[in-house]
Amino acid sequence: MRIKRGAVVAGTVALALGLSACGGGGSSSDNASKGASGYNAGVHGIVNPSEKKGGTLRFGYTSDVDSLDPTRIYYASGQNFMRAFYNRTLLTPASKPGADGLILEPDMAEVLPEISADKLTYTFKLKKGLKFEDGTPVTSKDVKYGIERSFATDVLSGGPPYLKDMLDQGQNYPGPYKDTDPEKLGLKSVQTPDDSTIVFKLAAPFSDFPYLLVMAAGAVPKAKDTGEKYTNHPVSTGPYMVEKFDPGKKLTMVRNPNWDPATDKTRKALPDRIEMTLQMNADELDKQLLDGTLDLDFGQTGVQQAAQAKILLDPNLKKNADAPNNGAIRYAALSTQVAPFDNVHCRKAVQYATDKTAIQTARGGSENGGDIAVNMLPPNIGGHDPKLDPYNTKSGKPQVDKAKEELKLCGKPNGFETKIAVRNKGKEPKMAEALQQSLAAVGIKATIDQSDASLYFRSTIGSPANVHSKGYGIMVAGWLADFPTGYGYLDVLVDGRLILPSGNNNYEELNDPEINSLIDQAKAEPDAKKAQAIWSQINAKVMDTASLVPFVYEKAMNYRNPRLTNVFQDQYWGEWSFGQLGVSDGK
Amino acid sequence: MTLGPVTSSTDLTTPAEEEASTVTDGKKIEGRSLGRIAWTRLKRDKVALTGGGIIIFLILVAIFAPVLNKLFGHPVNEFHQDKIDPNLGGIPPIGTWGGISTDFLLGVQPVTGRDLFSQIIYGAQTSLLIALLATLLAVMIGIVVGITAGFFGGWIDSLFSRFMDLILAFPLILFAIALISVLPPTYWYRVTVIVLIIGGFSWPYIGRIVRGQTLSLREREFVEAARSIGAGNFRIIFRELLPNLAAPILVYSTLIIPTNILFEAALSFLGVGVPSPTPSWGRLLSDAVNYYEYDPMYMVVPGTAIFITVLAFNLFGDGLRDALDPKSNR
Amino acid sequence: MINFILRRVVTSVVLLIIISMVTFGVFFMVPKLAGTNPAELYVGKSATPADVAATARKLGLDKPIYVQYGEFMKGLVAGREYDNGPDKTHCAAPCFGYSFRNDRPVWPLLLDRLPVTISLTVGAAIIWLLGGVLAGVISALRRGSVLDRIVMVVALAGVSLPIYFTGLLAQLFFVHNLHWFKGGEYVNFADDPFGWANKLFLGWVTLALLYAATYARLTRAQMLETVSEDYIRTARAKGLRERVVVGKHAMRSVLTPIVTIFGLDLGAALGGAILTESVFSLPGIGRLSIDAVNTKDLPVVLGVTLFGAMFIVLANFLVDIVYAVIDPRVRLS
Amino acid sequence: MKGVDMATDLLADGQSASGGTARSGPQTFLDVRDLRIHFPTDDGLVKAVDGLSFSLERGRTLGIVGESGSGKSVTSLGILGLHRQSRAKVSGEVWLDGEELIAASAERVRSLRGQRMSMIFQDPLTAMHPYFSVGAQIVEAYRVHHNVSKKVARQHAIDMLGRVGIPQPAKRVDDYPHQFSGGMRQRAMIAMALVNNPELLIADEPTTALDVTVQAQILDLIRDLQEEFQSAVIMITHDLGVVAELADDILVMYGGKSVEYGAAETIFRRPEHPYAWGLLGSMPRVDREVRERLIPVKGTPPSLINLPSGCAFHPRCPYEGRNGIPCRTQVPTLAEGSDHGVACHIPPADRQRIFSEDIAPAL
Amino acid sequence: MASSTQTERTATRPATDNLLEVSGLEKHFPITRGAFVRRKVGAVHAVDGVDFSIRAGETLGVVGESGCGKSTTGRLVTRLLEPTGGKITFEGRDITHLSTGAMRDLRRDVQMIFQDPYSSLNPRHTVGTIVGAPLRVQKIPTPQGIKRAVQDLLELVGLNPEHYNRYPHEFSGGQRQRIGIARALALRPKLIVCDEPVSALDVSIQAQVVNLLDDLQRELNLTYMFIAHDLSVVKHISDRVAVMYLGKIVEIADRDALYATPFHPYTLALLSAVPVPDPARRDRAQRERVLLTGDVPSPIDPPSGCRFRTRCWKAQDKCAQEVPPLRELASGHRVACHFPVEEAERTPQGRMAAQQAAAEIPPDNTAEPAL
Repeated sequence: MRIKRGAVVAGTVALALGLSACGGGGSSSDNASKGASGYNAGVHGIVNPSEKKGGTLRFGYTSDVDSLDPTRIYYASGQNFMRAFYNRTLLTPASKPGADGLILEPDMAEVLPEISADKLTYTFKLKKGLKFEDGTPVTSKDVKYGIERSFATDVLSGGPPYLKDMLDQGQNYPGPYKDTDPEKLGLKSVQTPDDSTIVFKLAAPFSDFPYLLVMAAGAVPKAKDTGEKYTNHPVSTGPYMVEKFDPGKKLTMVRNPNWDPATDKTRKALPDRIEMTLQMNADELDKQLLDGTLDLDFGQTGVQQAAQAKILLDPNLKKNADAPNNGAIRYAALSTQVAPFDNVHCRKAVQYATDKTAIQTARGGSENGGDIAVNMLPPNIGGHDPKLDPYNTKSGKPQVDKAKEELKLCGKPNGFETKIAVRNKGKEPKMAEALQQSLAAVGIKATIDQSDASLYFRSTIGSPANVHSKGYGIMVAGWLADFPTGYGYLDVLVDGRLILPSGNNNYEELNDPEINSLIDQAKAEPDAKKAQAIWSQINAKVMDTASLVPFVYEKAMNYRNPRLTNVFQDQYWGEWSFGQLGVSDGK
Repeated sequence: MTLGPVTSSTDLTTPAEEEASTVTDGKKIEGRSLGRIAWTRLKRDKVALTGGGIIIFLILVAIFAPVLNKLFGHPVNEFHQDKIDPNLGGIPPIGTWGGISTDFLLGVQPVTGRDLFSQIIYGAQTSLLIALLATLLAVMIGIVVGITAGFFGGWIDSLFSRFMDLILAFPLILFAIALISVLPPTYWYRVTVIVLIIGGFSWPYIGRIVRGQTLSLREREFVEAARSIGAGNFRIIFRELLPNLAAPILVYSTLIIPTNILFEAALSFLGVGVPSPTPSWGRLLSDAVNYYEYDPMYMVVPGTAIFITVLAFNLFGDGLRDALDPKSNR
Repeated sequence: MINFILRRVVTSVVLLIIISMVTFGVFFMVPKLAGTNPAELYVGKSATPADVAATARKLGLDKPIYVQYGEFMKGLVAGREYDNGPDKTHCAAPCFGYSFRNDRPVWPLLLDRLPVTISLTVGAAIIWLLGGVLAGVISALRRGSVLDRIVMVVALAGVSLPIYFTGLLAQLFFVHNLHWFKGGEYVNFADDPFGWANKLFLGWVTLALLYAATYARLTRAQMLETVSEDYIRTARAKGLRERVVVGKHAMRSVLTPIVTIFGLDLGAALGGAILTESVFSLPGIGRLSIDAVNTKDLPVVLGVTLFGAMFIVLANFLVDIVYAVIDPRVRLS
Repeated sequence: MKGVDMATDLLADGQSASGGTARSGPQTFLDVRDLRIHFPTDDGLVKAVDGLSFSLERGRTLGIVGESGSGKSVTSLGILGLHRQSRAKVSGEVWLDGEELIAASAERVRSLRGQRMSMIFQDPLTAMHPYFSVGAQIVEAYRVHHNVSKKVARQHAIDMLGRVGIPQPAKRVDDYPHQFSGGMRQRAMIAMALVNNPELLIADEPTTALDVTVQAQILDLIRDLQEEFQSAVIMITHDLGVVAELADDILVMYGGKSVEYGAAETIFRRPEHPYAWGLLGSMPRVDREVRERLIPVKGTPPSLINLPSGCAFHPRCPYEGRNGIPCRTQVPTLAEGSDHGVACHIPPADRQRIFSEDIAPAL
Repeated sequence: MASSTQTERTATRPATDNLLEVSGLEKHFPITRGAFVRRKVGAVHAVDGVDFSIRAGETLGVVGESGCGKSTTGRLVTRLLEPTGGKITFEGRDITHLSTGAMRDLRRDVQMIFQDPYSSLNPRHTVGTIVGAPLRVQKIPTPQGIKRAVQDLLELVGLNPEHYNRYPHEFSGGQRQRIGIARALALRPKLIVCDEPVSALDVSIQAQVVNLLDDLQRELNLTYMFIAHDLSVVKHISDRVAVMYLGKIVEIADRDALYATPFHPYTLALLSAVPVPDPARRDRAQRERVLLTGDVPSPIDPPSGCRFRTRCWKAQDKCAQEVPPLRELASGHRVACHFPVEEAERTPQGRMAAQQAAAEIPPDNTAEPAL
């Protein structure tokens, strides 16, 4: 189960364009040019570096793609995919191994934007020679139109909401389809003084703004916009274009003759064709990966447990697998508003009692499941501190005695009853069962309340009123940053001012003035390093409240076909960088 | 005794003599009810008795699951990390045959290391509970609708018969998974909904049989006889018809139980059964799909449990039918 | 005859309308009763209540249920338009609804999957009909023999074996251990007949095993009942050979109910052999429905359910007609 | 008559191909000797027919009378070899025109069935296949013994239907049995039985299911056809009136055995078995003055599994044990060879006296 | 045995001669069609205007071929069926459309014996339950307990009272019919409708039951309506006999008169068809037989005028146009025929003559020419 990248509500503090190294992820690899091999080689370096062109890159996927419409794509692998092959944006991550991959570089933009002194105006100049797949030139109006489409949530649902939140600025812009402007370019906060210039006007400074542009659609030609059906054939600006999209079955892409490599320094565009088989049975997909029929899993969520065992037991297979941290964390939120978790000691009892190893196993073990998490900032986010372990859970073993002590302090020496909310999908129920078992050992009787996955985050635990009425003390959740900054990651989870009636992310309803003010400081801090330090501090404070129980920093073990070239983990997405891949045998 | 057959009113005054030949010994004259005859017949049917024995055994297992589990198992849902290799994600469990040992009689579940024995015996609880409740519901609706349709006939019969057609025309599994999946997956919600759905869709099988039987019974003269002595509909239905319907109802109830067990297991298999951690055979099986290549025992154990249970009910039901209705040649 | 058919057509249509009402009602009422808004299923997690309302409006979910139903039925008969933003999608009749998850009308989705389901069920049906009837006849004619007992034990075991267990066992042995079959993705008959058969074979056999068991028991019972009929005695009294007595006179009577049940079973199976398709990962109607259920794609769920019901009702209809044709006692007037 | 000639030809063929034992003794057309038909059941051995002997000449009609369970229908099926080997144990001898049938191969008996001997059943609705047209069933009966085309057989069937009195036979030949009325069905059944000009026709309760007016028609028909075809007819019935209408000889069965046998005239005028007296006494008669009381046989017919010892009739017999006769211990035998056989321990003289003095006046 | 209450109740009987009077009785069973909306497309005219009366203490025999409506008439009289038209008077009281509650009392006086001794007894009840049911349902006081009362009844019909706890399947057909009789007697009824009570029994048993009915009538002062298709049994037991054809009574008379001098051609045909159990007389009987042609027409669409005309050798135009009324031709001998059988016609020669006479004016023969 892939979690969507979290929502960020418009911030008010401008951050400097910290586009240099963000730290935390280690330095850029030296062995990139030499190439690496073996298990996890793709995590640490580039596997099979090559510039060989030709052949067909074959993806497989267990469900249908969410959409091919760039306005609607939200899943990480979808973002990774569209950016790699057909949707260019103003800025893009550098697609390099290691921390270098976190750096944003100009893509359709000529250079990095010009930012006004008040940090409210971002001006981009487009490169020359950008063309759509039909040969028509890409103009700044197409870029604006693409952004405007994300306002039409009644037609194009599901995409990232950031730009809409940030750029509407009280206009209540309904999206281009209901736009009264004859050119359908009625959004006031974005201006296109000429065909190669686009100007964004913010209401308040926000230094992470460039990241938002990375997530958005690039350019959409109004003439070719078919609304909801645009997914069937998104007009490409990248090296490939859709040849045939048969929803639920197959997607094939071929080279886009109107893509000019000269305008693009990010993408390698090695294969001649890209194919993706959709709606595959998960085990079948693994089987085809292992026998070389497929090259890689589009979902990048890791192989199934059966295949995992097979891979780990066979060194020949194991050397072709990578199990990187993909930037997600699995954790539980303890509601500070539901008794007895309104008492910090009761929360701490859970921190101590949790058997993180069992949960880790339920997620697939140390390789495919993840590393035991000791605090809430995962390794790929700046500010991560592996030594921050206030409850001494590095070993993953429960500490029954300590938990019982906390229970006494909480006034519940014999434990208490509570409810665990969990989605009824995938590995989630087993995690909850593991948690339930370890809590039972200290006398906490937890009943598991499974609920429908599709509404879980939105209405079940995403609605504090529902949490209170159902009495959910413990809520099993997962989180993956939309963009790799402390703000992009932690803010919505702990900012007490962002508790929403529905679609809430601060499930534990933590509203600590101290933490809130630290967040304000971090947002106001233009220096990235300093900001990271503050996020570190916030993280520690959050852990002290014991309202969030980190389980694992997720790892997903993916199998790469040995014929794949240029395989490496792109830290920005937590996945292999799709745009760099090639096939060695030219088939 | 007079010589000639011209005995004045022998027929009227003395009991018919033929009894002398049939009741020779001094045994107390006591009627052998059809039920007892059926029981005698059933006692001879070793296969059916075996089925019945297994059913009783299973029901006892389900009832005494906590006791049995104390004796031979481990707390249900207790994790045994030492029985699996967490580095491999717990597949397959440590040891041969899915980790079967004297300590873990049926092996352990991969990933969690839970005791499969306790999962199976508690799963029996779930399976039997749902199947029996659903059957009970189906039988009750079936009897009411079947008797009403068959007894009153006319437009009521048309209406109810069409209604039964209607229900039988529903693509049941599809409808069930779709319906269950939109409802909240909490334990009681699910159990209730599953029972309602299985019962609510399987009653027409009973209903049709009861209707058919009622239709034919209604034409039997003893119903008219009852009416002719002044019995009302109520008495006719309850005193005259129901005792005669008991046998087919019993037989077909026994025979829809296995269907319902399979159906419950199928729903669990498709992920819309009772929610975890409540043990359920179907869910164990659907879980086992992920590992069967590496841990086939995990699939074989719950699969066999379902198979044996269903087979036992089928054997018993078949035998019961033969015993209660010797004319049926099955 | 015409009159009879017309009347059955009317009955079937009425039946379908009622089924559609019930199904429609259930799928659009139950979420409401359960306190969830179906529109929420179509919007992202971060959508605002206004977005939800807008989506509900667009999907027509804000209208009273009877209006929604009316629109649905109109679409079924005459087709309807769906708002795709700047464009409209015309969903031609029979419009079973529009899948917003797939951005396609439901009907072509169904048609896409239908060949798989037909391949699976028709193949299996041939096996189960031939196998089941043959086994039942042999068993009845050798009543009480060892052969009879074996057949009946196997049949009873067959009906007691869940398909999701036999299917998995079959795959374990024949695909993973013995490598007799490839597994792999479904291929069209036209593309690769051998691959097609290879992929379907285990599905055919497991599905057929279940039904064949039922048919064997049914055939045996029917046969035993029939051979004790007076007209069979008459046939013998005419001096007919036993082969003719059984093969012609008895079989004619035995097959009549079998044909009826076969029609209904086939109809039900065509409506979605969900378990088999799910076990053997065949992308048929059944899989479509499971996927739709998992993604909460209610229009598809509704469409598949109605489609399945349509098959059953159609089968009922055809069976009635066939029955009237093969049983001269049924009056057609 | 063409049909008869054809049948005779085939008959000669059949005999030459026959594997049957050569016949010894007097050349009666049908000779049944010590026929025993027993059915093993869970509850015990059912001795449905137990040592039955009789003979019948061509052109004669034998009436077999008895109450339900007396074994009369079982006898008829036994003669035709219609009992399943696995179910029934059949022993004794059945000689049909010099050929023994019980020991003959099943295939041989089959080839005779429907051709030289055929049968009319009680309920024509259940005895005809509901899914085949009447014509098809007759055609089939003809073609199984005659190698002719369907067209010829069909014409023959139409002729046959016409001969049994079905109006517009060419039209009705394609009707299904359910489209016929009860009487017509029985006529069709008779047409089917007679289509091969059989020499032995067994009519098993042919009129029981019919109304009295139709019964009269059918009885007439059987009689006319017998005269035409000169077949031997066995008429099985429980209705003394029906036998009296047709039979030349009468066999009274009780408990699987023959208790009295003789010419019809004899059985009705001078019956000697107490059971026959009982039957006559039980019968209300439309042709006589009304009696004050009927004179029934007391008790009920015996169970065929547990036949009373000695004379099976003794528990119901008012004369049982009279003058020390061993009714309870010894099985009375039917005098063989005589024209009038009575299986009773009462000395013949006593029997005749009791009948003429006590019984006859009350009838 | 007959208790004193019986005599008392007999004494209170109103002073009318006829226990039961039936006039213009009709029963039409509608034929409906349609799966959802049922519409009537016709009706089976099972009983179509029947008049007769039964005097207290007598036995009225009702004969006719299957489907002539005799059983339906019996069920109408016992009010197991609701009449479509006409009037039934029992002891001077109109019971045609009695309500369910009022019917309960009627049940005590009018009882029924059924044809099939197998289907008329509930196989799941013991004899005690079956015979005791009327007492329980009608809440008849039984001073010595129901069991004793039932055992008395069993003894009355010649069954072993100790078989109280046995089930019907343990009895033979004749014994079962006795159980049925005991049940009918339990309420000490005045009128018993016997619907083919002996036709399912073997000859020897049939006689036992007929005798039993005879004895009971004498002893308990019962009135019978005896329905049967067997003319011999009816002749034996009845005081008067009614002959039915296609839902109508065609002839009704004292037993001896009817059997000796039938006036209706149908009665004549019926009587002549009865096989005579006397081989000596068979040739003559066969010669004298009146063979009917054709089948009984469908009661859904009965012939116009006289219903028998389609099979009658005497039928003329008038028969198709006018329904013959049931008129009295001799004392107590009523016949529904335009051209009653004359003395000469009782011989075949005479019939030939009549037939030829009728042939000159051919009747409107609408019936299917069959047989």
